[in-house]
Amino acid sequence: MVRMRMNQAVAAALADEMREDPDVVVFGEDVAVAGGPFKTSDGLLEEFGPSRVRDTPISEMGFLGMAVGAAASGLRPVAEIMFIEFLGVALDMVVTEAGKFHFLSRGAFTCPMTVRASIGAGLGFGCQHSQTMENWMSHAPGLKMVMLSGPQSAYGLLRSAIRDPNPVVVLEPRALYGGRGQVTTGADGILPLGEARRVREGEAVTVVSAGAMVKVALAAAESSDDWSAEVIDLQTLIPWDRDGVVSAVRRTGRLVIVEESPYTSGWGTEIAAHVGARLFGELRAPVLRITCPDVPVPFGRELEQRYMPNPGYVTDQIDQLLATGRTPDPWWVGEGRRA
Amino acid sequence: MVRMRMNQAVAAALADEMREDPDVVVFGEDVAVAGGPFKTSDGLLEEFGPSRVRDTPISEMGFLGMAVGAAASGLRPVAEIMFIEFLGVALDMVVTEAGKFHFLSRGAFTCPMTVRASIGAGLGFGCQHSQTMENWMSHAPGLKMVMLSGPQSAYGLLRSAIRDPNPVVVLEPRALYGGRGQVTTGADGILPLGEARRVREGEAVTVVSAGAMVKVALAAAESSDDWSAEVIDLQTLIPWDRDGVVSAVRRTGRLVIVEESPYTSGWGTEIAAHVGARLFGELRAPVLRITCPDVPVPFGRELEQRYMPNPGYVTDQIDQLLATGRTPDPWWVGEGRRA
Amino acid sequence: MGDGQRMERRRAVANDRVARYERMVEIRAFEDRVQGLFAQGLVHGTTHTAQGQEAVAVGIAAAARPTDLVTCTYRGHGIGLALGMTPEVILGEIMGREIGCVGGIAGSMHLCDRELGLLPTFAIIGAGIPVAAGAALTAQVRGTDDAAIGVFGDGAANIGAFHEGLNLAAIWNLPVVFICENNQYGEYSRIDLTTPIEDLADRAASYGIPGIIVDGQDPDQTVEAVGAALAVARSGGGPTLLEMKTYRYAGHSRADKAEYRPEGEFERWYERDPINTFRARLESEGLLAAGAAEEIEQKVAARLEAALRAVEESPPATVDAMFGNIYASA
Amino acid sequence: MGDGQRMERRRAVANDRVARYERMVEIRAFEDRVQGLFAQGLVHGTTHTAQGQEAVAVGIAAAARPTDLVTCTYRGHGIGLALGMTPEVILGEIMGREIGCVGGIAGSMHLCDRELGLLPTFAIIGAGIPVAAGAALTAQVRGTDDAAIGVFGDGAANIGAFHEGLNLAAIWNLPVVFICENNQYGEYSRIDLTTPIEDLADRAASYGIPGIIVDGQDPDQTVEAVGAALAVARSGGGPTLLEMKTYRYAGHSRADKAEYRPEGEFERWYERDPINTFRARLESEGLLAAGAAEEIEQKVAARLEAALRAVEESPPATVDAMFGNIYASA
Ligand SMILES: Cc1ncc(C[n+]2csc(CCOP(=O)(O)OP(=O)(O)O)c2C)c(N)n1
Ligand SMILES: Cc1ncc(C[n+]2csc(CCOP(=O)(O)OP(=O)(O)O)c2C)c(N)n1
Ligand SMILES: [Mg+2]
Ligand SMILES: [Mg+2]
Repeated sequence: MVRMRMNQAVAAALADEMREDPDVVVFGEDVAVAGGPFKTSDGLLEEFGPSRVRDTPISEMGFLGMAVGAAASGLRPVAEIMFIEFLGVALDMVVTEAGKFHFLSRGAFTCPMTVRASIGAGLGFGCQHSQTMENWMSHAPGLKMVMLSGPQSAYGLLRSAIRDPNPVVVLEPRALYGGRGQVTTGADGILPLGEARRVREGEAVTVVSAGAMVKVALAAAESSDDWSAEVIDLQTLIPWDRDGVVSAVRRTGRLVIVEESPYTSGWGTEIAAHVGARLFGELRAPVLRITCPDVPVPFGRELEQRYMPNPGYVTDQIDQLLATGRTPDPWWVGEGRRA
Repeated sequence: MVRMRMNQAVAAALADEMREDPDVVVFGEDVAVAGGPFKTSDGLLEEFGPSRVRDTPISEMGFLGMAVGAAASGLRPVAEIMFIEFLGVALDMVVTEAGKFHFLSRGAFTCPMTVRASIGAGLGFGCQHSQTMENWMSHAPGLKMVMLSGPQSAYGLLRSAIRDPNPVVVLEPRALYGGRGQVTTGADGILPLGEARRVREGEAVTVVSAGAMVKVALAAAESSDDWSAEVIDLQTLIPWDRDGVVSAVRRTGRLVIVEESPYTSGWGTEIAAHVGARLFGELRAPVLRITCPDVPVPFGRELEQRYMPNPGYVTDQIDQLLATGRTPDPWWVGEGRRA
Repeated sequence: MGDGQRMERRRAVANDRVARYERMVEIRAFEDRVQGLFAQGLVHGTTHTAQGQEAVAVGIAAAARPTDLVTCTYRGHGIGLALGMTPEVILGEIMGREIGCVGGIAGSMHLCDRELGLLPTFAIIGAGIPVAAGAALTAQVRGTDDAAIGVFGDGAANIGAFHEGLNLAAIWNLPVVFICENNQYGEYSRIDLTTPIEDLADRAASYGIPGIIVDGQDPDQTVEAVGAALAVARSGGGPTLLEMKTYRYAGHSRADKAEYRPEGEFERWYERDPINTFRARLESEGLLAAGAAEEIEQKVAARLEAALRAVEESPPATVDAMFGNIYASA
Repeated sequence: MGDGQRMERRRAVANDRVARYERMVEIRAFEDRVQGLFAQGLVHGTTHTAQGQEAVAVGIAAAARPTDLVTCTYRGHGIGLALGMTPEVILGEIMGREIGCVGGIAGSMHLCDRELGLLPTFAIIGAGIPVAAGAALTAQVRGTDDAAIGVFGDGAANIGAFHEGLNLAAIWNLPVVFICENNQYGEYSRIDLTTPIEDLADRAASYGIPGIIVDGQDPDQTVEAVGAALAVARSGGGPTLLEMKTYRYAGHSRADKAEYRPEGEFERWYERDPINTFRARLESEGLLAAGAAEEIEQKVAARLEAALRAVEESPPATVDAMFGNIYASA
């Protein structure tokens, strides 16, 4: 176990995969010489050299296209998208090309590429650099998608993503890069794709979260003496752990989702709809989605914090859910705005 | 009332808006001289001339960017994206630029652009030309999105979309372009955005559908003597008619969604999650989503038909829902595949 | 049809000019037949044929190795046949049958043959360009002397992926040859309506790489040009842009009768029909004897009819195929 | 601050070279101050300053009309000030206050001023390029003689939107001037690591439009070049690409100390510092008397401190602002 920041855990996972597999290459904007804008590839150029660690021009469509071609021909490219929004100029390569390459070759080609992208609010980057955008990739059979929630998760899931024979999008909450934690490296530290992880046991309610919200959900759960919450880190958003989540919710009878993204059509929507239908009649309360409001991410420290769910708010929402058996209004409705 | 095909209704709406407002301009690939690959702009070049009706090079990012700039500076551009998948090379302009322009100018600029895109399966175009991809745009505050379901809907919603001061994405099911219907043109034919439309009354269940599935839902509803279904054409997917749908479902106590897209994270997911929570305890059955399987759209007449919900399948699913009070498995689970 | 036959077909085109001629005749006949099948309503969906562009296809196939990966477009039947794919696997795909190269679940726009070096063909304009650069990256990182080839149309030279793909390949000095099949039209629009310059090869200057205009109607020249560019690529000289001037005889796709073409344009190009001129040259060089051309035509026609029968006997793609190959397993 | 003052500031730059000098001094001081505020931890988020590029900013502002719409990037403080925005509305935005030009909900990367012709600035590389072409389309369709200006960096010249935007503007002959601020770096990468050619102006040839290299350190030349290109655009002559060679004195953004720069590079550029050389010229022309430069500096400093106080007195952006202006109503 080594104590490290999440960005260091990302770099460690990249380095370990590169050591074990000479086909792993890393590229993106300023990932080589500068070690990455968020220092997630620090040291790689020095250790692995300029053939395997490359800075690209600003051309996301171009270098993700290269990742597709490189992956199909035998490499395991890991491409970095600095901010998830930049996928808006290159989404075709991920969803329409990489995600269908195996299908379109009747299985002859695979496309084992990894697309890492930083996501999320909290650092004051404004509305074009603070979103999560996971649903750009969530309706696209053939793709996998994971979201990191801390150093161990970063190390373990990223290694699995690189090893996976399919294209995997790795969403990395930017606000967590600087957070430290103990990390088991090596084979024991690898976390499988497709499995949710229970991070806290509890009876009254199952809280499913991902990314930066895992910490928030956990803090909320720990703050209440009135009820105990099981907290689950979903880890893999696509394909998500349906059976794991359903059986957890069946136990507690209540599902709360905590998401860092607008209410309408985030990743939690699918969990809510699926579990709601599958456990109809068994649920003791409606599924509660605790999300951000349907607005662009605001700039400014206070506003940005207000925008995102925080532990106090999550606790309060769960309190109300348990007390009334109904989904409480989100905070912004109290202020006269649309739910 | 005039009888016309849906593609003619699109062209009629464009022509009527262009007659009433000299700021409306139309551009896209082969929309001018050729009248559109699907003949949705036939006759416009002749009537309005080459300044207002233009063919573009193959450069979706470029011409959607031009639409943003033109809209912000006073025109009302209508840009055609031939197949929705092509937005994958230009999504930035819609979601990240147009959708936030008003917000980012503190209301000083508006961005009244319309993006028309053909969607959907049924014509044998294969897996990169047959999807619906509505969730690329469904998590993006500031955008509106509608889906056409026939000639009147095309005429009425498109006119509203062009008049709307916000960016509106209009999804046009390609398989419906050739279908005919009576159309009320002129002011009386305009349909408001944001309102769902009840296309059939019924008691046992509320079926919410959109686009090409409205016809399918209707045919299913009409085929059963055992139960009567209310059928709703959602029309506007973002922002959707929450109150209208919720009050309809409250009446029947059951909600079935019929969607032409993969199960995971389609537009209906949001309806299911939202209504499921809001009417918890009032619903008499779980919300049933009748969708396509989570696979790329297959080529080939039979496979492609199999892929999409059809009236017989919808009837059967509703039969089972009513008989058991539980969501039946989709057809592909019967064949040993993942739900 | 087994692998052996496909490789055999590839070798023939690589080694023998008469075989190239025969393949060009096959491509022409194949495309005509496909158009006929659509006209008869026997096929679902759409198709994009390449009559007139045969010399580009055989030029690529003759110069490249099977280990040189090729990306091409939805207008890919000709290149597929040239690379060695059999008429039945392509026709089978077009007609949605199990025998098709993708099992019939993908259709005319999506061909693929791993052994012959054909990546799944691209139905999104420009997408194949950076993907070809990516295949070249593999060769560069691994230190093999393979190269990659990215084929695209004149219309594609206006999309962002073209710009980004060529720039990346240039800055990394990748072993890739970009081939622009300038057939004068993007869908229904003549190139001069969408492109402000005359020669797309000139765009190479934006990336500091050679841009060469090639007579796309002459298979000797196309083989030569592709071969030379590949040699540069293999020896570390970096990418080249080849603009092959050619002409699309048919409309853009199934439904298009190409009525927008100016009068006489087709006729002018047909005077330099790649098959006719190559036949005359081979005859004058004594490589095709009197009557040999007719024999080739008959052989090709018979081969095609056999392929069509094989396809008709093949069952439609199955529901199982639709659920297969979504995710690869480790 | 009212509209009047902003227009007045714009007119000054348009008409008077000394006022241009003063504005350049203001931009430099403003950017230095902003960096200082960040260094003190008084501001949230990130920022991208433009010290060294002042001559480009005033060149644009002096040559353009307020009805000529301008698109520019996240590195926009200098252009905003040059166009006439006041220090307080920009600083207010940077610091998230109500007084900010977007009410403080957008931050440093997102400035906007409709009356002065500044569209919301773009934080996505390349996006502003086709958007500028779109603003030019409005002028063309309406038959006004307004033009549009699209400003972007050297790094942006490698992204698809550059290629598509210039091609579209060329084929439609739109009244737009594309200005590439070549400050030698995209983030931490020198241009030669990402761009295989020396002069980005050469890329204009791909679109058949003029590509002109301009000394971006000389405000007389930048005004002249932008003015000439705008005149061409207004009179139906179509788009021009101007490459302004300049240099970014600071790091890319808040956190960057620019340690990757080769030794002596900064010093070489600083010898031709746009403010110093312009001051010397104005002095030698007798337009700036002895001591005038110091007076200007003091005036600018006082103005800036007043702006900072106004910003500090302004409340933080409100929750209401976060919910306002999502959708426009008819
Ligand atoms: C991104 C994208 N935009 C538009 C299309 C629709 N489209 C298909 S083929 C075509 C014309 C392409 O012309 P060109 O590149 O010259 O190739 P050709 O068809 O002539 O071989 C267009 C516009 C597409 N497939 N992808
Ligand atoms: C599509 C996209 N990719 C990457 C970025 C991240 N990014 C922000 S600024 C920048 C460098 C831009 O360099 P240049 O165009 O030269 O402008 P400069 O910052 O020098 O003014 C990059 C890569 C972005 N904002 N958008
Ligand atoms: Mg063409
Ligand atoms: Mg720069």
